[in-house]
Amino acid sequence: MLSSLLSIFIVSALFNNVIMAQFLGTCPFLGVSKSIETASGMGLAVIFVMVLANIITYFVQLLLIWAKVEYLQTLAFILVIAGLVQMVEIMLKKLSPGLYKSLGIYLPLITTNCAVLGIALLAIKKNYGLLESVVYSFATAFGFLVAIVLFAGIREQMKYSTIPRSMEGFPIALITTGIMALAFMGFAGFKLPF
Amino acid sequence: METKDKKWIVGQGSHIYFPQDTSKIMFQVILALLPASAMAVYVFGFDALKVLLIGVISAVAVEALIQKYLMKTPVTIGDYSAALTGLLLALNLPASSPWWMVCIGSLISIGIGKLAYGGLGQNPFNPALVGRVALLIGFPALMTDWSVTGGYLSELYRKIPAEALTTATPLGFIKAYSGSNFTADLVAYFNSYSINLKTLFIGATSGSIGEVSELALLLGALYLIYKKVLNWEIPAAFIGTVGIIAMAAYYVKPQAMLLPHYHLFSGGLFLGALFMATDMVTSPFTFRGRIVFGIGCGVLTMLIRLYGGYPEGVSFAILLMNIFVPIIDIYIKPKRFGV
Amino acid sequence: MEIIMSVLVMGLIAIVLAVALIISSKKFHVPENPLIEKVASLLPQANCGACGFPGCAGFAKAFVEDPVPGMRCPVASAEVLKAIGEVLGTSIGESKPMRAVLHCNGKHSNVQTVSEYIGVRSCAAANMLYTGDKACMYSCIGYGDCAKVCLFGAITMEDGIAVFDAEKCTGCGLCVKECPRKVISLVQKRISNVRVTCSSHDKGPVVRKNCKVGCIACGKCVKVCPKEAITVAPGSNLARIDDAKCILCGKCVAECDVMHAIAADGRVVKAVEIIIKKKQQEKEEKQKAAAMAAGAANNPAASDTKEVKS
Amino acid sequence: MMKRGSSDLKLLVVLTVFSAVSGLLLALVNDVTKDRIAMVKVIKQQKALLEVVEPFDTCETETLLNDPFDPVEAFTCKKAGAVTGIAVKISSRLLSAEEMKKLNLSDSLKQPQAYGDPIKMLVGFSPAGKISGISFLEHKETPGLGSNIEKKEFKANYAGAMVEGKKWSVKKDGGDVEQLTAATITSRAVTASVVKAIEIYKNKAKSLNIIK
Amino acid sequence: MSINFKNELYRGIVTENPIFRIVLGMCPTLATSTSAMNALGMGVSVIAVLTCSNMVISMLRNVIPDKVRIPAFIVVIATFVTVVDLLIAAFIPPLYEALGIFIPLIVVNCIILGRAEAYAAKNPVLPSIVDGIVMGIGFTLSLTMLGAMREFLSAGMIFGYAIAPFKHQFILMILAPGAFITLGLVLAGINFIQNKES
Amino acid sequence: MAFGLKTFSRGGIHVDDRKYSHESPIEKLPAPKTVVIPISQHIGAPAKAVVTKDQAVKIGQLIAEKSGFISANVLSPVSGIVKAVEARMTPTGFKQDCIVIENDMKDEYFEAFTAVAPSAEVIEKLDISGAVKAVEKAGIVGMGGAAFPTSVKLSPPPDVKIDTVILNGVECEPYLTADARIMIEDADRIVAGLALIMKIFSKNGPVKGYIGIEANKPDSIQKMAEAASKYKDIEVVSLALKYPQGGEKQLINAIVGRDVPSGKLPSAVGCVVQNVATAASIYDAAVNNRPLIERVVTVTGMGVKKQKNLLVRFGTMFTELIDYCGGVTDDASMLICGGPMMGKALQTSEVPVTKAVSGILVLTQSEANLYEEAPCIRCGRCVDVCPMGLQPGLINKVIDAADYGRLEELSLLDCIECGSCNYICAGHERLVQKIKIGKVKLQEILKARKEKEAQTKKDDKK
Repeated sequence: MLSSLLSIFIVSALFNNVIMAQFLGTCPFLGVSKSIETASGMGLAVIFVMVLANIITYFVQLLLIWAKVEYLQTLAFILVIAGLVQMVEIMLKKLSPGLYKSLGIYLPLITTNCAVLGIALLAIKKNYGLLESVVYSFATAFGFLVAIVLFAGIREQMKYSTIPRSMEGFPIALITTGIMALAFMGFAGFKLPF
Repeated sequence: METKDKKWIVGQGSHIYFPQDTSKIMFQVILALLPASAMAVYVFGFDALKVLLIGVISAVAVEALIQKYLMKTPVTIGDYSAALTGLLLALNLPASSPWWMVCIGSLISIGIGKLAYGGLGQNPFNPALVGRVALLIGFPALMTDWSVTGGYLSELYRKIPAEALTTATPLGFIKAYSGSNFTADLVAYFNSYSINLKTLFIGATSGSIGEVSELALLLGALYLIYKKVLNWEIPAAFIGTVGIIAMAAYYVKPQAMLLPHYHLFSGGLFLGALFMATDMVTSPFTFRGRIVFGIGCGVLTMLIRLYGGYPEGVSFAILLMNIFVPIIDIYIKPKRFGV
Repeated sequence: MEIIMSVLVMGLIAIVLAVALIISSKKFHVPENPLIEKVASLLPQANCGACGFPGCAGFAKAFVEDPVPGMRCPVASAEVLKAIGEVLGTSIGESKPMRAVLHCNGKHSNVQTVSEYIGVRSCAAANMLYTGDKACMYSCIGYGDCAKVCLFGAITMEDGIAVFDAEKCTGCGLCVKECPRKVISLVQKRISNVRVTCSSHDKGPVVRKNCKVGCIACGKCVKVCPKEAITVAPGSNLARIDDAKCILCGKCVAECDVMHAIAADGRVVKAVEIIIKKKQQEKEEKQKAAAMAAGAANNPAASDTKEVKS
Repeated sequence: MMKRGSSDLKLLVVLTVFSAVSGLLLALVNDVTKDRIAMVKVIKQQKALLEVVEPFDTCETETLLNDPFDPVEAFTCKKAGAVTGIAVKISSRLLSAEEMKKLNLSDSLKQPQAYGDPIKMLVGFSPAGKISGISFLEHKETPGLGSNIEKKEFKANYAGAMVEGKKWSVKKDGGDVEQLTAATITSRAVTASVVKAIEIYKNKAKSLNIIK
Repeated sequence: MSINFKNELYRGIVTENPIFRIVLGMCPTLATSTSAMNALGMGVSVIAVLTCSNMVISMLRNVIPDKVRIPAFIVVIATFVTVVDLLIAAFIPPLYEALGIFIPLIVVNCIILGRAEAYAAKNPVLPSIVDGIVMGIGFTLSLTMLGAMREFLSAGMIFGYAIAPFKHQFILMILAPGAFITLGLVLAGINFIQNKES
Repeated sequence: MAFGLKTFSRGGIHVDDRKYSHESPIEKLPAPKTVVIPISQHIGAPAKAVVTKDQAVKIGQLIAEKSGFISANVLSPVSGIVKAVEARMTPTGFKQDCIVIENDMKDEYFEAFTAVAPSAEVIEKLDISGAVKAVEKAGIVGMGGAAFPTSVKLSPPPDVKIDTVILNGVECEPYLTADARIMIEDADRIVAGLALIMKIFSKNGPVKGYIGIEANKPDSIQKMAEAASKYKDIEVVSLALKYPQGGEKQLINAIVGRDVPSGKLPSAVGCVVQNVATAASIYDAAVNNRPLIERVVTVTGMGVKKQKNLLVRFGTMFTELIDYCGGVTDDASMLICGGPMMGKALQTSEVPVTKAVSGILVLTQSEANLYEEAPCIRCGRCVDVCPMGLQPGLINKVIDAADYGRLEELSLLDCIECGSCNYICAGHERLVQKIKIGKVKLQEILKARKEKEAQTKKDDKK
C-alpha cells in the first residue's frame, strides 16, 4: 500500500511531470515564473488548492454517481473549484494575513489553471481512492512547484543575458521549457524497483 | 618620443592579465579532444572521421549563417566555441550517423541551444547535449544503430555472426537483458565480443564514437587540468558517485547488477564527466556548487541506468542538472571572508 | 427522472456554494483600498498572468500602490487602459510637461582627444577614469548611459553625444539622474527651446583648446538678451539661460556666432535664420558703406582684400 | 450596506438558477446522445474484433479478470451458431499470483513488462488453433522504436502462426519471434502477453470443446 | 451598431490572434497540435463553445452580480463544453479519442474566459457572437498551422496525407519538447517579421 | 616558491612577479626646480592651504594644515617661493588644488632635526607620549598606496585593544620593488619604527610584532631578520607568493590567522598593519623630528628604458622621473601610478609624486591588457580567486542588467578592488570597473533607504 502510494508520488511528481509531460498548467507556468519568489508562492498555492479540490471533487463525484448524473462531472467540478478558490481566498485574507500575502494573491490565478481541473478529472478517471487521490494531487502539484521554481531560476539568470530581440519573452520561455521537457524525457520508461 | 606629449591609453586595473582567454580555452579543449577523436577514427574507421568533420563544419556554418543573416550581429566563430560544440556533438553520435542527421543536430545545438539565448556564455543548457538528446529522441532508431563499416571494430566483428553487428553497446545489452543467470550470461556476451576491462578502457567497444576510449579521454583531460582549463571537482564527483552507487548496487544484488567497473568504463561516463558536464557556461560558479552538480549528475545517471528506460543516462543526467544550475548558484555561495 | 435529478444536483451544489460564499464574505470581510478594487474590476479578469503579476488583482494592487513605468496589462484594450488611467488620474493630479535637453555639443568632430579609453563602455565608468575619449572634463561622455535608462526610446547616440527626441521624451528625468556629468537638464516642454550647448567651467583658452564649440563666457549673449534671462555666474565661466524668463527670441543664438555654443530647436530656428540674415545684410551694408567710403578715399582694390579677410 | 441583503439574495438566486438551467440543458443533451455514445462503444469493439477474427454475427463477452481499466476478457464470436473465432483482450501488465491463478495460468510464465504503460492488445484465434490476428488497442511505447509493434512485419510474427508451431519467445532469448530493432523489451513484453493469451485461449477452447 | 466582419476577422486572425499575439490558451495549443486534424477538431470545438458562451454571457451580462461573475461565467462555459463533449463523443468518435481529456479542459482555456470578461461582458449580443467567431477562427487557424507543422515534421504527413519524401521521421516534434520548441520558434519568427517591418 | 609557507586562506592568484628593478639600489633624484604639492594626498578631508602666493617657505614648513579627524598635514619638500595655489592635474586623475613652489635650491630646513641611529636602546629610552603628535605633525600617511593618515591609525578608540602590529613588507603587486629595496637598505630604521609602534600600543598589554615578507625577496628577509633579532617580540614571517597578500585583511589572515569581520577595521581583531616605509618615517619623525618630504618610487615596466628605484621629493613630476630613467620606449602604451593590479592609469605624465605613489609603471602594448570585452563564459575562476569570497562574475551581470537592488545581497561593499578577478577573467571583462559603478549605485540605494527610514521615524514620532 505504502509502496504503491510512493510510486504514485514519484511517477506523478517526476516522470509524468504535469508541465513537462502533460501540458497542464502551462499558462501560470509561463506567466508567474519571472522570479523564484513568486514562482514558489504560486507553486505552494497550487499544492494547497489542488489537494483541497481533489478531496472535495472526490465527494462530489460520489454524489454524481449516486444521482446517476456523471455527465455533469465537468460542470460540477469547475463550479466547485471556482467557488472553493474564491472562498479560500476570502477566508485566508481574514484568518491568516501572512499566509494570504504569500499565497492568497495567487489564488485567483488558479481558477484558470487547467491543471487543477485536469488532475481532478484524471484522478476520477484513474479510479483512485481518497488517499490515493490526495497523494496523486499533492505529487502532481509538487511536480508543478519543482518545475516552476527551476524554470524561474533559469529565467532569473536569463534576465542577465542578451536574448535576441525576436526571442525575448514567450519564445525563449517556450524554448527553455521545451529543452527542460527534453531533459525530463530521460525519465521516460522508468520502472520503479517497488 | 617625448614623455610629456605621449598619448596614453587609460583603463581600469588590473592592467595585466592572465594569458588564457575564451578562445584559447576553447582551442585547448578541442586539442584535448583530439586523442579521443583519433581513437574514434581508429576504432570506427572512415565513418567516424566523416561524422567528426561534418559535425565541426556544420556547427561553424550554422553559427556563421545565423549570426550574419538572422541576428545581424558580429560573427563569433573565431572563438572556437562553435567548433567545439560541433566536435562534442559528433563525438556523441554513433559512427553510422547519416550526414543530414549530424547537420540537424548542429542546427539544434547552435541555433536553439546557444544562439537563441544570445550566444556564447548565455545558454543555460549545454548546446551539444541539447542537440544530442534531441536527436536521440527524434531519431531513436538511427541513434541506436551501432553498425560499423570500417576500422578496428569491423575487423573484430568479422569473427562474430553478422547479426550481432547492429546490436547494442554493453549497457544496451544489459538494459535489454533480463535473464536469471545474469552474471554468467554477461560474461558470455562479453567474451563473444572479446570485451574485457582492458579493451573497454582502451576503446575497442561499440558506442558513440567519442566515448569508447577512456584512455584517450583521460589523456586529454589531464592536459586540460595541467593547463588549468578543467576543474577536477565535477569529473571527480560525477565519476566517484557513479562508482559508489554501482558498487553499492552490485553488493546488494550481485546477480542482477553489472560489475561496477563496467558502469565506469563502458558508457559515455568519461566523455560526459570530463568534457560535457565541465562545460563552464552550464556548470555552477562555485567550488561547492560544482561538487553538488557532479554528485547530482552521478545520481541521475545511475538512476536512469538502473531503473530508467534508456540504457545510458549521462546525457540526460547532465541536461537535467543544467536545469538546477541557477538554483545551485543562488543557494550555494562561496564562503565569504570575515563572515 | 434523470433530468430532474440533474437539475436538483446542480441546484444543490450552487446553493451550497452561494450560501458558503455569502457567509464567508460577510464573516471574513477585510477592508481594502477601494481604488484597487476599482482598477481590478476594469481589468479583463482573465487572470492569465501575462503581465507577470499573479492575477488581475495582483496587478491592480501593484499598479495602484507602486506603479512602475512600462507596467501594463497586455490583454486589456486601449479603452480599458484609458479608463484605468482616469480612475488613478483623479488621485495623482496633473503636472507641467517637461523635456530633457543636453548641454553639450561635444561631437567627436568638435572635441580634441587626449588619450585612448579602454574599458566598460559606460559613462559612469568612464567618468571615474578621467574623461572617456574626450579632452573636456565637462562634456557628454557619449557612451549612452542615458539612452540605456530611457524607457521611451527618446535618446539616441549620434557621433558621441546624446540626441533627444522631443516628441518621445516624457520628462521623467531618469536620464538627468543617470548622467554622471550632469549635462542633461529638464526644461519646459514648449514649441521650441533655446539652450547653451556647453557645460564647461574651464577658462576660455582651455575651452578653446579642447573644443571647437564650447562656451567661453564672453558675455555677448548676456548683453543681447532682452529679458535678462542669460547669466554668467562669477567663477563658473559659463552662460546659463533661465528657462522661465526666456521668450525664445533667438537673439542669443544669432549672437553666439564664433563658438556656436547656444542652440535652438523647433520654431526658433527660423527666427534665428532671419536674425542672422538681417545681421549679414547689415554687415554687408556697413562694409559696402565702409568700402565706398574707403574707395572714395583710396583705390578700390584695398576694399576687396579687406572683405576676403573678414 | 442597505443593499447588501438584497444583493446577496440575488447572488444566491442567479447562481442557483444558472446551475439548474445548465443541469437541465445538459440532461437534455445527454438524453439525446447517450444511446448514440453507447452504440459508438459497441461499434468500436466490434470493429476491433473484426480486425482479429473471422466475420461473425454475435459475440459473447466473458470478463475473466475484473479490473476497471485493464480487464482481461475473452470474446466468443459466432456465426450462425458456430464459433468462428475466439478473441482475448489482455495487456502486458504484471499480474499478481492471485490473478494468475484466477486466469488459470501457470506460475512459470514469464511476465516481462513493456517500456511504457501496459500495452493493451486483442489477440484473435481461429477455432483451428491458429492466431488469426493481433491488434494493439493502447500503448505508450517510444515512437519510432517500440511503437513499431504496430507495423505489419512485426505483427506477422504472430498473425497466421499456429499456436503450437512456434517457440514463443524472441530470438535473443532463443525463440522464434523476430524482435524489433532496439526495442527488445517491447518485443519481449508483447510476446509474453501473447503467450498468456494463448493459454487463455486454450482453456477457453477446451471448455467449449473445440480442442482437446 | 454595424459590424464590418472583414475587419473583425482581420482582428481575430492577425492583430489579436489568441495564440500568437495574446498568447492565451497554451495548454490545449500544445497538447492538441500533434496533428493538423486534431488541431482542427479542437479549434472547431473552441469556436462552438466560444461563440455560444459569448452569446449567452452577453445576453445575461446585466443580470449577473459582480461577486459571482466568475462562477457564473464558468458555469455557462462548462455547460457548453459538456454539450460539445457529448456531441463529439456521440458523432465524431475518432476525434473524441484523439482529444481525450482536453475537451473538458476547454472550460479552463483562458481564451474563453478571457473573451467573456474582456468582450462579451461589456458588449451587446451580436458583436459578442462575431467576436466569438473571429477569435475562434484565429485560434483554429493558428492551431491548425502548428498542428500541420508538427505533423509534417514528425510523420511526413499533413492531414494524414503522406507528402514528404523522407524516410526518417523526426519523432521529437510529436512529443512534449517538440510542442514547446515549435511554438517558441513560430512566435520568434512572428516577432522577427514584425521587428523587420517596424 | 617553497611549499608550506604561510599565506592567506581564501582565493588569491599567482602572478608572475616581474620585479625587474629589484637589484637596482635606491638612487637619489636631485630636487626639481618646481614642485607641485596637492593639498590632498591622503584619504579623508583635504588639508587647508596656509600659504599664499609669493610667500617664502622652507623644507618641512607646514603649507597645508589637516582639517578634520581623518586628514593629514602637508609640508613643503623644498625651500623656495610659493608660485601659485591652483587646480592642477594630480595622480588621482582629477584636478585638485595644488601648491606650486619654485625651488631656490638652498635646501634650508624650517626646523632642526637630529640624526640618531636606530637601535633597541633608543626606542627603550624614548618617551612615546609625544610620538603620535610628532607623526601627525610630520604629515605621515600610509605609504603602501592607500595613504590613510598614520596618526589616526596610531590612536585607536580607548576601548580597542591592540595586541599585534604587522609590518607589511609583502609588496605583492608585480613590478614594484620600492619596499623591497628599503628593507634591504634601511632595515634598522624600519624595525625601530615597528618597535616604536609596538611601544605606543603596549600601554594596554603586551604587543607582538610581525613583519610579513613574501618569499620571492630572500635578501630582504635576511636583512630584516638580522635587524629584528636585536628586538624582543618581533618576528619576520616569510610568506608564500600570492596576490593580494598585501591587503590588510589578507595579511592578518596569513600571519595570525584572524578574519577581520565584514565591514570592520583590523583593530576589531586587535591588529594594526603598517607599511614598512611608513614605519621608517615614523621612526624619523618621532625620534629625529624629521618631516616627511620624500619617498622611494619604483620606475619600472618594459615601457621605460631603465628600471630603477628612486628617492624623490614630493611634488616632482612623473615626467622627470621617467626621463631620468631614460625615457619611454616606442611601444609604451600605458602609464600607471602604482602597481599593475590596483594602480591607476594616467592620461598624462605631468602629475606630481605624492605620498601615495609607490611606483610609476610604463607598460608596453604586449604587457598591458588592451583587449575588448568578450562574453563571460561562467568559467568561475573569478569566484575561485576572489580573496573576499564574492562572486564577481555574477556581480558583473547584475550590474550590466542594472539590477542594483541585488548588489547588497551579493555583499558588494566587501570588495577590496584587488583586481584578481579582472586579471584572471577569460572574457577580459572589466570587472573592477563594473564593481566600482556598482558600489556607487549601491551606496546611493543605501543612502536613500537610510533617509527613508529616518523620515518614517520622524513621522512616527509626530
